[in-house]
Amino acid sequence: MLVQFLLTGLALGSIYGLVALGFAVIYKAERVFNFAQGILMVCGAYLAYTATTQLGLPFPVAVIVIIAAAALLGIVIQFLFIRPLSGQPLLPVIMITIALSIILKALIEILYGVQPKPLATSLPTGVLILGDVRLSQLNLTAAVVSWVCMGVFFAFFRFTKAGLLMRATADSHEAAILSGVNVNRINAGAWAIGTILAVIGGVFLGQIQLASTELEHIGLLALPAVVIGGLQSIPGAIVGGILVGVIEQLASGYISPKARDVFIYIPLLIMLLVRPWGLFGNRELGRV
Amino acid sequence: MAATDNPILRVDGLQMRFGGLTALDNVSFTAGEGEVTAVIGPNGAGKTTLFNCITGMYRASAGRVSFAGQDISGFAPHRVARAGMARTFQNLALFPGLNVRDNLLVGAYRHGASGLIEGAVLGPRARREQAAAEDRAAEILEFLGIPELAEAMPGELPYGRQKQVEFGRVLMQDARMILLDEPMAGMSRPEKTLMVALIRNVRHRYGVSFLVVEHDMPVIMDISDHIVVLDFGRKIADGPPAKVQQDPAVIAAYLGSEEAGQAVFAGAA
Amino acid sequence: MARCADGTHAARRFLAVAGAALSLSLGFSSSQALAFESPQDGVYEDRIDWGVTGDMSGPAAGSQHPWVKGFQSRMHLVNEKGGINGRQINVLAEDTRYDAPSERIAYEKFASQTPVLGMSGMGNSSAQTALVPMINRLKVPVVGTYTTAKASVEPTNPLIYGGFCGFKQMAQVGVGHFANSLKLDKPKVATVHLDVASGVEFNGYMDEAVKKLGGTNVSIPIKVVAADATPQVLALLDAKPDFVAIHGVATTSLLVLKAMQQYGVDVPSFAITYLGTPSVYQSVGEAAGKNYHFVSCFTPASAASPEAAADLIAQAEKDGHGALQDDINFVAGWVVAGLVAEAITEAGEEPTREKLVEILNDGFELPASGLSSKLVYTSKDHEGLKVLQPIGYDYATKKFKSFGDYADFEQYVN
Amino acid sequence: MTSVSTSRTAMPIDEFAPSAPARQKAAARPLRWLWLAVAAAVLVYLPFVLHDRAILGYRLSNIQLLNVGLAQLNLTLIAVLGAVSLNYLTGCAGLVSIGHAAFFAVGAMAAAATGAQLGLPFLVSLVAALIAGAAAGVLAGLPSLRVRGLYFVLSTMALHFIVVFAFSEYQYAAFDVFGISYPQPAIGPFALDSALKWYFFLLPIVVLCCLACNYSLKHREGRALLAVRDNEQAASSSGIDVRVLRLKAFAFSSAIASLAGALQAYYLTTVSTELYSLNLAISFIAMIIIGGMGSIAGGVVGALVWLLLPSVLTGFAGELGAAGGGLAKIFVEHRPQVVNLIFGSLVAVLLIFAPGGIVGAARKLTKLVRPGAEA
Repeated sequence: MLVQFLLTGLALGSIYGLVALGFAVIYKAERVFNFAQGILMVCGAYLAYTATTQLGLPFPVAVIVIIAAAALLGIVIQFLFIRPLSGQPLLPVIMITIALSIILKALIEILYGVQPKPLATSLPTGVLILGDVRLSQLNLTAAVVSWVCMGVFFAFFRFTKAGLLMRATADSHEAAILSGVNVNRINAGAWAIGTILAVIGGVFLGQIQLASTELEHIGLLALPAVVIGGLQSIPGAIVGGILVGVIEQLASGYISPKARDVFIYIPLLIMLLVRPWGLFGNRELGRV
Repeated sequence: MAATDNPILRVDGLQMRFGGLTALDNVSFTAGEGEVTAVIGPNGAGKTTLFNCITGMYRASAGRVSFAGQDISGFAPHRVARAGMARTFQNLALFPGLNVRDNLLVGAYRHGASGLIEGAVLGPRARREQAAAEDRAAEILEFLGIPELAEAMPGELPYGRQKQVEFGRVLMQDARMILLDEPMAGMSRPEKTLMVALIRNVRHRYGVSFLVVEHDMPVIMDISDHIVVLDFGRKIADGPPAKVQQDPAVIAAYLGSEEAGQAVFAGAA
Repeated sequence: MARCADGTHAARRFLAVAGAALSLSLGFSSSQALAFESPQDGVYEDRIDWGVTGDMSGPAAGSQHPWVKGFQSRMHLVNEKGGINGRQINVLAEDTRYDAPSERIAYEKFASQTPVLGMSGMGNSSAQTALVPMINRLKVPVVGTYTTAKASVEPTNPLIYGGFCGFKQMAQVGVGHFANSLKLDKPKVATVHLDVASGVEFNGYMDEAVKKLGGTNVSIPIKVVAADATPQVLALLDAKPDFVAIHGVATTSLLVLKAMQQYGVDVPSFAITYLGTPSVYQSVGEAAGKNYHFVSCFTPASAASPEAAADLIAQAEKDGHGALQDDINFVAGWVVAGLVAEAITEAGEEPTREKLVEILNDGFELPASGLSSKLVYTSKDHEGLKVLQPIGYDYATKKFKSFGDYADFEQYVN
Repeated sequence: MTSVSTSRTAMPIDEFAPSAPARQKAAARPLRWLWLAVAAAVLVYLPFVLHDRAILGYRLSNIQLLNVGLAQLNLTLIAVLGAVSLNYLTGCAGLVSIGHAAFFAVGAMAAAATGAQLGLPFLVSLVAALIAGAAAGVLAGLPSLRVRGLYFVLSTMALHFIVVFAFSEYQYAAFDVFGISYPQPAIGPFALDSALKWYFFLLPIVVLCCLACNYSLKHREGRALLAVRDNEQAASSSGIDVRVLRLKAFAFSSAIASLAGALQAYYLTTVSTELYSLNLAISFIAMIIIGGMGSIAGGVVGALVWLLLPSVLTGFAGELGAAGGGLAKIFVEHRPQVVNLIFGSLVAVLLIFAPGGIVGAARKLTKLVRPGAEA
């Protein structure tokens, strides 16, 4: 049973990790703590619904459309909501992401109605049996895709010019501005990437369940994930996501589903008190 | 009169390290009661670090600070303030959300004892303290010559005026010693003259001691009784202005060569 | 003065502005104000106001929104046919976001602010429980609740009338039917339920119903925002039940069904009424969905006889709710609106809240319509729709199918 | 510099001539009393207007009364307590918290333990809520000793989930699954059994709490809070113990929030754990953003807008009915969603174009119109 919980937690945690990764990218670039990450994920599920069910696109084309739309969404959000507030203190920036999530949720409900929509993508639905352990192929695919995305993402950061620029900008805004980097463009790029990652997570969660605005709450589990891992740290986000997935499974399996929140948030609180920079973050931040 | 006769502040072997960098290296000096002691030195000499160590903003790696007979090493800033030491900041530290009068009233904090709830229910002690502080603030604004600015927000004032407001807040603390971190920086000549007069006035009237970091040599030579010179975190000279001015090590530290250094101090001679 | 401390000035200014706005709006329409009619019970010369509350934008919107739409559609039809005694029925729908304070505001609004003859809905059992004292005080009858809280019907309240299948009957019919059709003596049952008030309540009724047959029931809670049901299904494997009862929202029940399939837990399952929507069946797929049923006192349009469902289908299409016509919640709203229309009709030419209560409390019956089982209110029992039937889904025809007649399942209810 | 006093202590008041602004203030006093009288009269008459749906015998339509009812007004008064106390904490003390709903839950729990379980009188359980809230506030503030900024915000969020969990365990263990039911509140023989009575019970509490917050900010430690918010270093070098003061502010603010929670629980007669969602906490933040951070008035205005605007919008949407064209049709069809959309957009627009909220914008406007007026 333990192995089962661990593996399922790992698979599920990979999706959280993916969403958390998107979150961390945005945070790293602009110091924006994005409470709209959950609803961006929901957007993914509905984009998939539009692309596959409403437009009837073949799956590979649908994937491209979804990713392009997500990138566009991220850029538009950054331009309309985030850029005007750059340099503002913490609360306004947090609040505008909350406002953004209210707006997006209302728009989704106006466009699609409040009933959840079933997704019909051609993702695998079978079961993989490994001894006693059974993993849904969908969860497994989600995990694999998450890891591929993370890999692509690392390669992007490490080996492409745009990725290098992003890293440099995240390290020092002033230096980047001085050396003539178009910081706005970099930030828009970060939002595009962050949104794409959230949207991919959303496609999987939508497929596991339904496309519904209630998925937002699941997406918000990326927040504790990213903090436990370390706000500044890309690997931290992924590890944090996996941890949250595993904790969720173990708490629900051995204690009660209701206990999940305390088992995520009590460690979070302890982490904040003892090691606020997270498992993988840098020490300099956040201490009195 | 020599500083050591009647020291109010005694700094003993103060050391401050940031990682591998030594910002203060075994600095010792004393400041006399009722005197103006200046700390000078080229940029990066560790003057502001010294201030921060004395006032508890930084916790020194080693060394002791005693103030008015009390060992204040390791005190948190508010305890240092309560012991009777006040300071200004290099880059101005006002409360932008509070108007000038309220900025001054914050300075009176250490003289009161009423709490949040007493204020909330208009308790007699809170009202008494408030009235006393308001009177004192009016007096100080008058003293500074800016009574008409009481209602102004600091952000609306020119830089020199803001420095005066900060000085006013420090005066509200009725401290025995005031630390001024570059009080003249960014000021026009007439403003500087006014500030010098203010410092003199306060010192003579109230017997307050000063510890001043300042770059304007003529001013320093003019107002100080005693000068401490730092370079690369080490004390390189210590004495009355006339002596320090002639010290070759000081002159070299300032401009690398004795001639150029002499030119710097010439104005003050 | 400190920005932060200067509250009174701005507050004063705000009051001044508010006062000005108020007087402006008064002056603007003072001429109309004189002629304004003010009927106490929401009955006007040409219309009757009727209130509906439901969660239209909150966590339960997925099921309560269709219910409100169903209610409105039925009333459109009533109005198109000339209304009731020459009056149109004007439905005032309030979104209560699954939130107790909003429900309170809406109820008081219906009492005096925009007075209504009566109201329906109230789909949050906690909010409903909280409102019972207020209902007793303000006396606006609640006819056709979307969910019936225990406090609303025990003891029988002359002002509150159920309009949905009760959790108790859902448990009884589900357990009775499966125990019978699977020929089980002492059935072993597992109940997967949300860890919220209604889930705990449903599980209690399951305990009761199973115990009556000498069987055992295992409670397996799940969180509303779960992303995975592996722990639940592992608990199921452990319990080895003969059949499973599912309480939840669409997303959680889907998770449970899919996880059951993944683990090859091939036992029949039945869900509470609220889950009877085609989208649940479509997303779960045929393999897992063929053995999954829900119990309901309502019949989805596709499982009903063409005559019975004709009006509903036509009106749903007309109102642009074509996609909802097979949603059990839409049907429920439709049926309750029919109940309301019938009650108003019987309350006579000049209906009042009092008359309405009298009609309903003295023994009121609606025969099974083909879209629901028969509804009975007596002075001692206001639950209303007590007979349910299990319903399944035929993937080939994409239609719901019932397993007989409501009368066949009456035996399980008491 | 000629008028400097020679004494080191403050001069007695009579020796000191009032400065020009002080004199102006004295002259403005009668007008101020007039305003206060008008405000009081409006506040006293308002509930009767909403109750009778008429002004001086003139019957008003629902939309003329902006679709607002007395129940809503009472709940708004309770929300004002929440918003004002959060603004005290966040706007004035500079501690951003998204755990404010948790204090409502604490108040409801304290009231449940004392009022529902022990059967103590209503007022006693309100006092218990105040005390429990203050204690919980100190606990919630403890992380502020170690972390700040975003990390502190997250600690309040963690706290929210932990408190809500405790609430649900308590509710399920000691009460019904449907929630905790509270006894009929009464002050001595006087039962609070109608919306009007509740209004006149709540109004003085709310006014007193607002005044208390306001006064505290104008005296020693309250002003010190503002100083800490604006510049922590300068504040501590003025002798302010930042850490202790923050804890005090937290206790003060959460005591009020907890009182509001107890009042809300009694007002609703039954509350269950679902009421205390993160959305509730977020709505308080939205209120102070809309109203304006850092002023008591901002909290009041924000709560009014947040609770009353939706019903105003809904009311107008109802009036719009079938009359309008395409956009109006969307509005009518998706009324709740459009209300949410307008709200989200309002918050976003205010954040971008008027960071001071409605109160801040109003102040700027008055400054433009009457440059000589008070800041």
